[in-house]
Amino acid sequence: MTITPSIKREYLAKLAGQGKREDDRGFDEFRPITIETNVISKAEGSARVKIGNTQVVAGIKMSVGEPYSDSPESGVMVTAAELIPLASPDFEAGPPREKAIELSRVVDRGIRESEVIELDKLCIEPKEKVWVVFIDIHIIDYDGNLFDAASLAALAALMTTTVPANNFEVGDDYPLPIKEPPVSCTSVKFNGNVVIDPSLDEEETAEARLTVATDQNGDIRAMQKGLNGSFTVDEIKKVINTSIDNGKKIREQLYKSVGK
Amino acid sequence: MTITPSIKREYLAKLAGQGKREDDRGFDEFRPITIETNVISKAEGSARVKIGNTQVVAGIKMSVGEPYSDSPESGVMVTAAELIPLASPDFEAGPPREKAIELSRVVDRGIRESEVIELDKLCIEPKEKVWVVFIDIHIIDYDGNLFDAASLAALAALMTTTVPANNFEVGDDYPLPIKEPPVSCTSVKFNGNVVIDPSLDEEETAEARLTVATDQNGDIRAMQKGLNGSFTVDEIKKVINTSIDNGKKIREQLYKSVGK
Amino acid sequence: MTITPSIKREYLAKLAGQGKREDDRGFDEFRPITIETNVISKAEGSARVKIGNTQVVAGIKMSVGEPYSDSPESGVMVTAAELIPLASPDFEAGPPREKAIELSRVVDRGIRESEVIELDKLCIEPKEKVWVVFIDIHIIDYDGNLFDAASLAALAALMTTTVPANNFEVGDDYPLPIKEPPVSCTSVKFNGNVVIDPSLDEEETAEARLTVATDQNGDIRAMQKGLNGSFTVDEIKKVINTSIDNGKKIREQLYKSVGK
Amino acid sequence: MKSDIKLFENGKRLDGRKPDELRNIKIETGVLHRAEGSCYLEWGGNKVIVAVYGPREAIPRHTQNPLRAIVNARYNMAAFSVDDRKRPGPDRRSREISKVISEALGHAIFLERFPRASIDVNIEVLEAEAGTRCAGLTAAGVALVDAGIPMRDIPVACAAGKIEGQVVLDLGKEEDNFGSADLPIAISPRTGEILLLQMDGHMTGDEFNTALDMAIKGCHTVSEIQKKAITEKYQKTEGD
Amino acid sequence: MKSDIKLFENGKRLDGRKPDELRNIKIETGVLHRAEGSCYLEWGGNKVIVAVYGPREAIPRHTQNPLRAIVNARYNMAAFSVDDRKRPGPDRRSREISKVISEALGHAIFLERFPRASIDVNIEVLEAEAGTRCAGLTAAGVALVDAGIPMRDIPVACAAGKIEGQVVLDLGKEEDNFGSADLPIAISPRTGEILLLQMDGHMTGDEFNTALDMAIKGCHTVSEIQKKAITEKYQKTEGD
Amino acid sequence: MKSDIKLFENGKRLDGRKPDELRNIKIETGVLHRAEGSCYLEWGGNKVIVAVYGPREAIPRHTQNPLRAIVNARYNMAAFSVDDRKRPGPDRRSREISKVISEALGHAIFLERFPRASIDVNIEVLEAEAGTRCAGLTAAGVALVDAGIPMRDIPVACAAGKIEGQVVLDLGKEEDNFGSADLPIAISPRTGEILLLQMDGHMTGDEFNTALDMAIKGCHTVSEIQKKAITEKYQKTEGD
Repeated sequence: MTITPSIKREYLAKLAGQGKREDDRGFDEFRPITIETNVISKAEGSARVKIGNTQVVAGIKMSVGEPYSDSPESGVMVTAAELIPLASPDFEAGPPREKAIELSRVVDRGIRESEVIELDKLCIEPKEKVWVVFIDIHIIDYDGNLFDAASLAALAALMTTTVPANNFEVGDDYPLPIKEPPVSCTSVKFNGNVVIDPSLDEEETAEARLTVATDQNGDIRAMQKGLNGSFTVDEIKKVINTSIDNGKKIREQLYKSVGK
Repeated sequence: MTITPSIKREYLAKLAGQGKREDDRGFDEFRPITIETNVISKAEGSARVKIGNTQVVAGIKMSVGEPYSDSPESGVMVTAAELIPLASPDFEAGPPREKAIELSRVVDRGIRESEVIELDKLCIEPKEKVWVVFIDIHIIDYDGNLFDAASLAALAALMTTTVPANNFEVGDDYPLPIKEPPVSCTSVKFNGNVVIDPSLDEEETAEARLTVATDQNGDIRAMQKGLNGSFTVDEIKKVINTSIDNGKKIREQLYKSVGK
Repeated sequence: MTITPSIKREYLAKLAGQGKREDDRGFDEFRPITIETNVISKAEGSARVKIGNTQVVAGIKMSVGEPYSDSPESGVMVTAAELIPLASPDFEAGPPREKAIELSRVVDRGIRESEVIELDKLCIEPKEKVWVVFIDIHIIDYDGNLFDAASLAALAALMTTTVPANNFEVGDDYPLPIKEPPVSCTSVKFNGNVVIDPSLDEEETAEARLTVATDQNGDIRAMQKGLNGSFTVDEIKKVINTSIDNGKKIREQLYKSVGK
Repeated sequence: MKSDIKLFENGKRLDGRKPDELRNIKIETGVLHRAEGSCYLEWGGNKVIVAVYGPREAIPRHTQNPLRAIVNARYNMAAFSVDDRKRPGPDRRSREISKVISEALGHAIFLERFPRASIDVNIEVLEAEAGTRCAGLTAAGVALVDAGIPMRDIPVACAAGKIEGQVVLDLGKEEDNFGSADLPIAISPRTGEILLLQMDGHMTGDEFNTALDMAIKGCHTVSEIQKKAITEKYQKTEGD
Repeated sequence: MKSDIKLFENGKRLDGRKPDELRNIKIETGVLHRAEGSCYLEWGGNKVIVAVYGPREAIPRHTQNPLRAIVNARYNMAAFSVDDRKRPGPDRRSREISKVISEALGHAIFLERFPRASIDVNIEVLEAEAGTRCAGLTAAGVALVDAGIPMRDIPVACAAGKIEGQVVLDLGKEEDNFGSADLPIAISPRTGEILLLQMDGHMTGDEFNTALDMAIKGCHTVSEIQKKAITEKYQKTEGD
Repeated sequence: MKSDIKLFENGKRLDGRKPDELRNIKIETGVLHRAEGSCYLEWGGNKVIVAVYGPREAIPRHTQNPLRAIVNARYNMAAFSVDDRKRPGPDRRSREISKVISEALGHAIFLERFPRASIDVNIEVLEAEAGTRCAGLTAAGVALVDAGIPMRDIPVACAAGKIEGQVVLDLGKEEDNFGSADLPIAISPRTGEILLLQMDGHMTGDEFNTALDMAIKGCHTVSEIQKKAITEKYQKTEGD
C-alpha cells in the first residue's frame, strides 16, 4: 500500500481549505467520463469506461446452466472484479483480496438488488436450464474511484448484451432484458472536506468513503460506507443529494452511449 | 507456539514430584465437566462441553446426499474440527493445520470405527439417497485437552440429534440411531509423571500424550499416542486402566445430560 | 535454487573448450540409460527410467469417465509430473511450480500432439463413457535432464499398459492402443558450447535449453526452448540433427525394453 | 424473492413487535478464559461470541503499519449456525463483513498508541437469524472494553429497514428475506458519528431519513445495554 | 480434431492471405497512466495490453537474485477474451507461457544492472484469436522500451506453421485449430538470435527449415511496426 | 465393511502366514544419488522409498526452534500406488501420518545438537498394501542412519491386529479391510520404549496386551533386518 507522504496530505488539505482540488474540479464535480461499448467482440456485451485516468473494461459472457434450487425459474448472475497487477504498482497477483472482494460485491449488489437484469426472463426450462450471466470486470488503469467506474462499465456492458440463444440452440438471439439501472456515485472525506469522484491522491488521503447508488426517480438503491473515518448525519444527507445530481448526468451519458 | 518458560516447567515437575498438580487435582482426576445440550436451535443436535476452562461447541447438521459407491446402503458422516483464533492467542486463521487435522481425525475415528452412528439405518434409497451427518466442532476456549472435550461434545450432540426427515420430505422426524459410545480420556507425561486431563500448562510441558477410548465393557476402542516423547509398556497399561475408570464416570454424566 | 559457484562454471567451460565434459562423454552423447517396466503392480502400466543418476518412475492408471463435449468419442489423457522433495534438496513440497508445470506440459504435448495414445479407440459409449488415462510421473532422483527421462518413462509405461476393461466390467482386458512414439532429446548451451543430455552441473551452468522430439522417420514432432539464453539458427539445426541420431538409438532401446 | 406472508398488519410485525421495537438483547462480558477480552451476545435468534487479543505484534510483518495499530476483525459463521450447513472457512460475504467491521471499530480505538501492532477481534456467529453484522460489531465493542483497549467510545450497531412500505427497526428473519430495504449502521454514541453504513433495497430520500433516524435511536438503546453489561461485570469484579 | 474446412486453396488461405502474409497489426505505446511503460496491440483478432513496472525491489525477498534483476512476466487472459468464458486466475497454460516469455525477455534486458530487482511485465489478453503469446511478447518489448528499461534490443515474436502440407506465416484461428504444426518463435532482431521457440505438430526437417526462415522474416516485419510505434510516440512527446 | 472371506482358518491366515509371522521384508540403503541418506524398502506388497536431507536451516524461518532441530517427515503416496488413482498432493490422512511419524522419529534423534535446523524425511509410497506407515517409518530409520544423523537408536515399526477373534502380527490387505482391530506401533529397540501407537477397532484389555507384546516382538525382528541392511552397505563401502 502506497503511503501518501504527509506533504501530499497537507497540500490537498490546504487546497481543500480554499475550496479547491488538485485538478481544479469543484467538490461535487466528476472528472470527464468516456463510455465505449462493444469493445470485445468475443463477449456477449462489453464496455470500456474511463473516469479521468481510471480505466475499466467489463465483459459479459453468457452460458446455459442450472438454476439455484430456491429460484428454479430465474437466471443466475455472477460478478467478478479483478484488481490485476497491470493497473497499479500496488496490486498483486493472486486470489482476490478484501479490496477486490468488496468492489465486486458492491457492484454485484448494485445490479442484483435493483434487479437490473430481469433474471425471471432468463429461464429456459424451469428447474433445469437457465441463462447464467457472467459479469467480469477488469481494472486496466487505477487512478481512483473504482466503484463508480466498475459499476458504470458493468451497466454499459449489460445494456449492450445480446443473449446468444442461437449459439446454444435455444432459439433466436435477443437483447438481454434490462431495467432502468441505478447509477453509483462515490465521495470521500478528508480533513473535514467531502469531495465526489476522488482521484487516487484523494483516495489515499481519505478518512472515509461513501458510495450512493440512485435511480432515475432520485430514490436510493444502495449505499456502502468504507474506511476508518466517520460521517455526520448531515454529511451523509449532503452526499446523497450530490449523488442524485451527478447520477442524473451520468445516466444521460450512459443511455446515449448505449444508443437509448 | 507458546514456549512455556523453563521456570514453569520446573515448577510443574517439582509439584509432580510431590504428587501434586497446579490445581490440586490427583494425577488420575479430571477437572469438573459440564455438558449442556440443545444450545444451537438451528442445528439438528448440539452441545456445549466444558472441561475446566476448556470449552467446545459441537453442532450436527444433516442433509440428504449420495452414498459412497462402496457402501451404497449406508449414510455418510463428515467430521470437521476448527481451531478458530477465538479460542487461543496461538491459533491462526486459515486452512486447518496438522493439529486440527489430527484432532478431527481422532474424533472422527472414535465415532466411525465404533459405529456410534448406525449408518446402515440412514439409507433413504439404496445407491441414490442417504443421510449425510455433519459433525462440526468449534473450539471456543482452549485450556488443554481438546481431544476429550471435542469428542465428548460430538457425542452429546449426536445423542440429542433429531433426523430432520420432515424438512426433507422423506417421512417423519426421528431420533438419530446411536449405539453406546466409547469415551475418550487423554493423559500426558512430563518428567516421568503421567497425569490425566492435562491443563494447557501441563500440555505445553508434556513430552508425550496418549488418548484411550473405552466402552461400557471396559474394552479399548481407539488409541492415539502423540508428541516426541515415549511411553513404557507399563505406563501404557496404567493409562488404559485410568482411562477405563474415568471413562465410566464421564459416561454416566454424559447419559444423564442427554436424558438417558 | 542452487547457485553453481563460478568456479564450477569456469571449470565446465574450460573442459568444454578442450572438447571435454565432466564425465568424459562426447558433446553429442547420452549418459547410460536403463529402462525397467512393470515396476508397480497396482498400476495399469509402469516404468522406471534412469539416465545416469537421474531416476524417474511413471505409472499409468486408467478409469472410466466422461469425454470432453468437443470430442465425444475420444478417451481422455491427463499428465502430471511432480517434483517431490525426495528427488532434490531444492524441490519444495506444495502445489506445482513453473518448473514442474513446464515439465508436465511438455511431456503431455509430446504424447498428445503425436497421438501416441490412440484416444479414438478408447471410447466405450459415445458422449457418455470413455477411458481416462492418467500418466503420473514421479521424479525420484534429480541429476539433470528431467524432460527426456520423464518423457521416456511415460512412453515405456504407456507401451506396457493393459486396459483394465475386466475390472470396470466393460469387456476383456487388452493392450493400450499405441502409435510409434517420438523420442525427446534435450541439449543445453553454456559458454558457446552445446551438449546433449545435460548433467545437473551442466544444467545449472546452462544459458539455454532446447528439447527436440523426433519420430522414427526423423521428422520433428515437438520442440521447446527454455532459459534466458539464445540459440543461433545454426545451433538449432545442429541440435535437431543430434536429436535425430540419439532418438534412433533410444527408440531401439525403448522397443527392446518393452518387448517389441 | 416474493412471499405471501403479511409482514406488517395492524401496526404490528410478524413477531408482534411495534415498528420501532428491538428484538431481545442479552449481553455478557468476560465469558472466556484465554481471550484478553470477550463478550457473549444474544440478539433475537442470533448468538455471537467475540474474543479480543492484542495489541500484539502484527504478523505477518508486511501487514504492520509503522504509525498505528491495525484492527483485524474476523467475522466467521459456524457451520451449524444456519439452516443449510455452511462450509467452514471464510467466504466472500464474511470477508466483506470483516472488512467493514474492522474499519468501523478502528475509528473508536486509539490506534496511534500501538504502532506495528494488531488488535485481533474474533467474531464467531454460533447462530444466525438476520442482523449478525450488527450483533457482531456490538459484541466486539464490549469485548474491546473488556480487553482494556483504550477507546474514544464504544461503537454500537443497529439496523433499520423497510417492509411493505413501512420503515421499521431491527429486521427479523422473514423481514430480511422478504422486506424491501435494509440499512445496518454503526455509530459512535457519544458523538453520533456514523462508522458503518450499508444499504440494500429501495428507499425514497424521506424513507431513508426516517430509517437513519430510527437506526440511530436503536443504536443508542443498544448502547445502554452494552454499558449495563460492562458495569455489571466491573461491579462483580469489585465485589470479589 | 479433424475438419472439413479447406484451409488452403488456390494459393490463398481461409481469410484470403497469402502463405507468407501477416494479419493486420496495430501498436500503440504509452496508453496507460499508472504503468511505467505500456503498450496496446491488436494483431488480427487479438487484443493485448501490457504494463511494465520496475525495476523495483523484488518481493517476496526469496525471489531476489543478488547478481541481477528477475523478469516477472505474467500472461493473463481476461475471462471474456475467449468463446467459452475462462475462469479468472492463472492456469497451467498461462503459467507456462509466462515462463517462456519471461525467459525470452530476460535475454534482451541488461539485468545485471539491477541486482535484487524485479521487472514486472503484465500481459493482459483482452481478446484472443490464435497467436496470443507472440502478440503478448511483441507488446511487452514495446512496453519495456516505453518504461525506459535499458535493453540490448527489442524482442519480437511471430509464428509460422503448417496447414494442409503448406508452410504459412502467422496462423489464424481455424489454421491453429485444424492445422498440422505451429512454430511460435521470438528473436532479437539485431542479431537474429532465437529467444523463444516452441513447436507442436509434425514437420519434416525441410518443412521446419522453411517455417523457421519464414517466422524469422515475420519477426523482422513485426519489428518494423514496433519501431514505428515507438518513434511515433517519441515524436508526439517531443512535439508537445 | 463386512466380508464372507474367511481370514483365519486351521491356524493359518489367508496368505498362509502363521499368526505371529511377518510378511517378507527387503531393505536396501544408499539407493539415491542426491539425497544425503536414503532407503528403499519392500514389505509384502508395499514399496517405499525414503530420502533424508539435513540438518539444514529450517525454512520458512518461523518454523525454526531456537533450541533444537525440527523433524519434518513428509509421507506421500504416489498417484499410482493404490487401486483407485489417488489425487496428487497431501490429504488429511497423509498429513496425520506425517505428524505421528515426525514425532516418533524426533525421539531418536539428538535434536538439541542442531538448533534452528530441520531434518527433512521424505517418505514416498510407490505401492501400498496395508501397513505403509510402519513401512515408511522403518525405512526412515535406516535412511537417517545412512544420512549420518546422530541418533540414540534406530526407530522401527510394526503392527499387530485382530482378525476373527485372533490376535495376529502385521495385517495384510484383506486383514486390514475386514479385520476387527489394527495396532501399529513404533519402538526404540534398545530401550523398548513406545514412540508411536495408534489403535482402531475393538480389543479387550487382554487382547490388547497380547497384541502389544506381539507387535513389540515384530519390531525387534524388523530391527534386525534394518541393521543387516545398514551393515551390508557399510561393508560394501569399505570393500570398495
